[in-house]
Amino acid sequence: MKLHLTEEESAFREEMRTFFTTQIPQEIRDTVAAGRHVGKDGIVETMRIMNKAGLAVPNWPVEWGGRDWTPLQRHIWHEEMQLASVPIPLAFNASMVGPVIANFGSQEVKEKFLPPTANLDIWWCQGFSEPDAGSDLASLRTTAVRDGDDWIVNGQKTWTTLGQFADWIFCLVRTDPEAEKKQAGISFLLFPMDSPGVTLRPIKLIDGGYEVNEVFFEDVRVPGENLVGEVNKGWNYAKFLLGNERVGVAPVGSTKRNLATAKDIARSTGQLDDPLIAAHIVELENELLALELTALRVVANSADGKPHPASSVLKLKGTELQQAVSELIVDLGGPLSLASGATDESDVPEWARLATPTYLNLRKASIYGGSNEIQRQIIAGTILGL
Amino acid sequence: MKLHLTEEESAFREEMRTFFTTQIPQEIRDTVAAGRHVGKDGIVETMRIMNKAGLAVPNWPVEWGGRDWTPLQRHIWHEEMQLASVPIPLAFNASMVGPVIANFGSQEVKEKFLPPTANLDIWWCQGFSEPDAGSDLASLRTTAVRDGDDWIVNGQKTWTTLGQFADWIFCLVRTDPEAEKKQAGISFLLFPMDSPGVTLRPIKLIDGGYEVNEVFFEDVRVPGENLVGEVNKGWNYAKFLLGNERVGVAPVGSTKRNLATAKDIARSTGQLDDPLIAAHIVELENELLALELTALRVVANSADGKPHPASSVLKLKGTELQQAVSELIVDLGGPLSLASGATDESDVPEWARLATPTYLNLRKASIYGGSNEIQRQIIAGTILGL
Amino acid sequence: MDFTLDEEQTALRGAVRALLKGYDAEQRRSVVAEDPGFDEGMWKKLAEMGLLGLPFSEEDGGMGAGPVEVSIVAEEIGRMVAPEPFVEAIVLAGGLVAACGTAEQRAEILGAVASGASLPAFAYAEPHARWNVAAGGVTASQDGDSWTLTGVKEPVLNGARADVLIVSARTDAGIGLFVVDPSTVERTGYDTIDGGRAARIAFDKTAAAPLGEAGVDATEALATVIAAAQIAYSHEALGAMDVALTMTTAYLTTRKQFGVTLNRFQALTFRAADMYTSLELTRSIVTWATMVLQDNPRSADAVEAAARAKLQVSKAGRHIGKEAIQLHGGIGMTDEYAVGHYTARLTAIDHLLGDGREQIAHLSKTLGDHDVVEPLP
Amino acid sequence: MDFTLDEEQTALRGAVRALLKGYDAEQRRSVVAEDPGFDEGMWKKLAEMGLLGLPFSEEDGGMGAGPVEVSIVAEEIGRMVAPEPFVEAIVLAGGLVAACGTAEQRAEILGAVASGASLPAFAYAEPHARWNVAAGGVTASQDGDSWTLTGVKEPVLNGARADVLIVSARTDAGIGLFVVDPSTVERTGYDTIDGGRAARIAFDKTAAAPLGEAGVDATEALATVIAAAQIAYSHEALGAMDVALTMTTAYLTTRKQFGVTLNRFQALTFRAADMYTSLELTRSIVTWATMVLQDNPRSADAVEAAARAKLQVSKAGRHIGKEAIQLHGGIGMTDEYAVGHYTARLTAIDHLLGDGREQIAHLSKTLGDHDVVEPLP
Repeated sequence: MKLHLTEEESAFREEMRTFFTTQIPQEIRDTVAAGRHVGKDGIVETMRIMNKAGLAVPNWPVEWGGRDWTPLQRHIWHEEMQLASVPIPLAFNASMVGPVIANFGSQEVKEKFLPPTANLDIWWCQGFSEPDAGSDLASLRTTAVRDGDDWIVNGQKTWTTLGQFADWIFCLVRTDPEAEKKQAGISFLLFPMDSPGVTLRPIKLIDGGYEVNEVFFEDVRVPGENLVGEVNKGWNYAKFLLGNERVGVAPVGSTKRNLATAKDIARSTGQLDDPLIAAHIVELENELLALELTALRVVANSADGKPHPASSVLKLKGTELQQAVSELIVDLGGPLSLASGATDESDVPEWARLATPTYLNLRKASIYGGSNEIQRQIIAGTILGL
Repeated sequence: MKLHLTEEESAFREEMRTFFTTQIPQEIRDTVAAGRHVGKDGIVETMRIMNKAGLAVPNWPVEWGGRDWTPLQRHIWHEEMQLASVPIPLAFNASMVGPVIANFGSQEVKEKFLPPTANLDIWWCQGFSEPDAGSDLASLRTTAVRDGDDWIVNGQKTWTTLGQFADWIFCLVRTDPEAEKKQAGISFLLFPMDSPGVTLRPIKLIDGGYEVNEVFFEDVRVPGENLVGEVNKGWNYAKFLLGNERVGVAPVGSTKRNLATAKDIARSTGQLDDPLIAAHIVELENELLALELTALRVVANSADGKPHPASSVLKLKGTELQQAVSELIVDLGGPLSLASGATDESDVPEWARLATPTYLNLRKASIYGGSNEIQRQIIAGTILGL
Repeated sequence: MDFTLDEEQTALRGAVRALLKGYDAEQRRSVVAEDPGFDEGMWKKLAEMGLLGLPFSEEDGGMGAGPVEVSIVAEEIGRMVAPEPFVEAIVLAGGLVAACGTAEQRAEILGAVASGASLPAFAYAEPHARWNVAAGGVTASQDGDSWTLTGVKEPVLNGARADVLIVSARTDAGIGLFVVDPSTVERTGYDTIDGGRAARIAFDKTAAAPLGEAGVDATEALATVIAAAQIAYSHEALGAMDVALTMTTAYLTTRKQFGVTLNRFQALTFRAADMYTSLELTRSIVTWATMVLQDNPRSADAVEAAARAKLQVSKAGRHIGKEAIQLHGGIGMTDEYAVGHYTARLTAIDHLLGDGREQIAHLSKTLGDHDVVEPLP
Repeated sequence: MDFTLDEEQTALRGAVRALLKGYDAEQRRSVVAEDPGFDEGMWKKLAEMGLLGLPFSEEDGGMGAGPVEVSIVAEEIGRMVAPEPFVEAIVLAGGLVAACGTAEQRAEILGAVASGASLPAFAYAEPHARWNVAAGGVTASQDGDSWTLTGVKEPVLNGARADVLIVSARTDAGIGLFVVDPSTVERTGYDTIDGGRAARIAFDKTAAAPLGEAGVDATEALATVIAAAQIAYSHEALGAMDVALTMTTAYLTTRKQFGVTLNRFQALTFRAADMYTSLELTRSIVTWATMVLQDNPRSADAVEAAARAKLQVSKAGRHIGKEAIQLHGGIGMTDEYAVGHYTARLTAIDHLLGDGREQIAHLSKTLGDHDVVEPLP
């Protein structure tokens, strides 16, 4: 056992910290730190700066821009990014479709898509969930039918996050409706969002913002070359994609930053002297420490490249703490936290105006990306053998 | 809506309060108040005093000693008894076998058993649970086979509370093993614990005490006249018995008393000035108030004599609060709460010595008598239609 | 002791429920999208039913009804998350006028309020004061018989729409309450998270008339009116929780995943059972608080009962509000589906007039004064 | 950063586990039924393996091992709820002698402790002091070079069996530590709830030798030794939680109700998943605290890390201890079945050297001093 980082690891952390705090525009970082939406341009600008420095897609194969880092290095990179309030590389590109293409795509597909994906020249969105296939993803109904070399896609996707910004979509479609198991007969298709027959309808969320969408497909023609890997093997790629990312499953760094912000607020409003508030912050800090250490343990034990089953613990507890910190900030705001629509003319500070929308928005954290019920099922089944 | 008791109800409450605080020996009430075991003699003495005054079995038919009270009167009787630290009438007699005999027994059985049952001349125990039939009571295996007019009983019961004091047992036995549904083919038998072939083995619990037992039956001969009601209808009587008692499902009065004791302890040890302790007590007091008011609502709505489905809420929350108060007292004891075996020579006060055994013993509250999982199932199924 | 409504009260409930029936999620969405954030037509209808004058005495132009009747209206509004500001305008702002105003003020203001002609708002919150209703952010100055106010109140619920403002301010005597003509102040309105409206209101030597006798400390009167409003909010929250649970159980019995409806998943149904438990405990304590208030509206008992109700509402509202969304899954996150509106409103109510932690702090002060909490007087 | 054991440490774990293997529920029951509440033969075996001298320097007759090795032994003891007082006697009482004793005292006392010949006990608790280790219940008086103690310590773990007592007492300098010959005091022994033993010990002008230099305030040295004991207790608790969960999942997969094994009930399996989450979070923070202690055993960092570990252990121990019994149902309530022993021991550990609430109060004092909690130095 050893508490310290090695000299190399410390140097690496310093390098990351310096990069993120000096190379990413202050304005973008201030926006993230304040809890405002950074917008498409800020995300694109950040990812391009990182890509130029070789820091956008370290998890990819080296030939496509990856860095062959240790899991701990990847963890440090991810944490320092969050602690510096840097928007993380777009997950749809960096963690989802990129690794799938790099692992399963043809050489042609790789060459065509990987460089623009790493540089966010293509903004991808994910076409997985459907209205009747939420947690039960494999029961999806969107079909793709052969027409010569092409595929004709019909159906509907939903919960397509940031689809309104997307250039392309990666999509699970049913290509063999006769397959015996619902997991078989699914394929993984890529196509532009401006293909004829694609319609997007933004869904307003309970915080008043727009980040998910419904996407409708009506006879969308997709060239055969846009199929990733083999036909009817899409479920394997989806499973790879969903299990791929064990670094950053739990938003530790950003929650730490938010909790520090909450403590600052409590201090500046005199509430840190309230023993109940102080006790609550102590408890949250401790649970967050336990979570971060668990993430470090998982990272240390994932050298074989397979997702550690305890990733589910990270997702479960990580989202709970993320939500709890946002709730604390609403409480610190008290009656001010109602004033979500106030502008800078208001005497209500920005943090209080954003508090309740953020709290409500984060209810999604325990639903999307494998709900916490699914995580409990994985723990009970895979780890505990129940 | 009306907050106040009627004049009659107030007078009734006063009458009960006076009776319990003047007619039950102080020593017995002190023992209960201190959280010590009152023992068989104290329970018998108390119940006989109450029976003499017509207060032992108010829920029975009037001709057998019942009082035809309103549900609110029964509630007041029950609460005042607990607040005065009076041991409640033995449940096996007063709430379980008594009402079953009174409702389903023959005139002969009634005459033979009801008077000594009300006076605790017979101490009853319950033979329901079996090693492989816990929450799933109906899968019981103890058999009774006809032999002339008699029944021959073989099998095993467990969790037989206070069986070590019992004179008689009321027992569910399988009389028709061929019945299609497991609930059919069960009968309700009565027999003395000193019948040849009955063996009792006390089970030590985790608090070090003895209150439950295993009871073994080997060719126990039971006269046919000791069968209650009809043969093979025992499950109906058991359901009646289990659903019979809606007053006192939640131990509100005793938990209130214990919480007041905890507050006294906190005050006298200086811990009431600790804001975290004070906050915790405030929360417990509030939840207990909500529980008591819910009990009053249930009482008010149960005029038709059927168990109110919200009884499950009372059991669920009532046992949770009972456990929470016992946990608080352990915390107030701090390191003293380890000293469970100390005697009066010790400087550790009695409440601290009893704290952890009581806490551990009360883990049973959410298991016995229909576990809290069963209560949630009832709420989800019966009330919410899920 | 009796927890049930009498016939008239039951009829009132039925009438309010029928009136609000049209308030489905879509209707609500279109109403809250436009200023003033509620339906002026509906407000008129509430006035026509006599609901806007419900708690005021008949001589003040009201119906002379009690806390139980008020609670019925609040609960029905909560059931529909109707955006009409019944508690804010009638129970709180109107309640203050009724409690503290001179006969003249009562007649002038409350008559117009009851008829729906005038919407009152109580300006009490200050940006740095949390739930302190007169922390010093607005001060009152006296010059002979004239008073002026200076400072900022924010957020003032319905402050931009209000026709008359009741304002709390520091005076030499303690807390003073004043009546201010909204046309004489600077008002900046905006949306609140629950679909309502609030405003920043700046007073700059603004002329103000003392509510009631001048120079009197209103601390005690405020406490009892706030208690009445806390209890009414608690009923509004109770109605919202009830429907949020109903929506959730309905969803669980219809939505399919993995080939079966969700109510086949025991872990989910047990959580619904826990929501029901929270709801029933809340119903008990909130109803009780109403009876305590009815018994003696101007008592310390009522203030304590209100704190107890609000504490339980804070806990249960969070529990039920969160679980209702979680058990719905993704659909619960959308503005199109109503369940999120309930959660948003529950969150707002929690943070009005003191959240759970604030009630704990309040109740901690008197914790040592009693042996047990006795619900029956 | 590295959370794994090296080869030697893994071998140590294997050896301790093998030694304790025979400690099933029945063996434990018969051992704790008789004084001294642990197995003297097993204690000898632990000594023979060198475990009783593990943390002491080689010149003091020990093995010179660090906190990681200590944690391994504590965790294995926790896994078996073995009643041998390793943390109490070796880490706490022995640790104080190692930290504060003169070279002579260390050689004399620790050699005998390491060989199993002498069982030390630390008498610190006082009936009215909660976790204050020298609240004034025992005071020390000096007369020339001679010291005497007067007052009562209780409960003193293993106080009746102990061969040498280390006693904390108020002195003019602050807290003093003293060595007392048990044969000179009045000891009243009894059972504790976790199967162990404790005693009331009365001092009446009892001769006592200062541990280390006389008249020095031991507050700081005590804090760091207590931190080491808190961390060792945390490992003991961790081992107990781990096995309690394993027993529970094993029961769920074998026990049938309603015709199927209990693991078919989703509500139960989800609760087991939550137990696992508690366990893993605890494992992380407790292991980290050990590394902090190893890094600098005499630091404020170690004291804070110990408080953090103990806070998490308090919460997780309650959670897992309660759920383990509940998910077992009736059988979990019985003394014959081991799971209740785990819950009892977890409850005891929680209330030794400060429960969760006490750690929160401690950590609240320095809450404002840092921006975020950084696990890496």
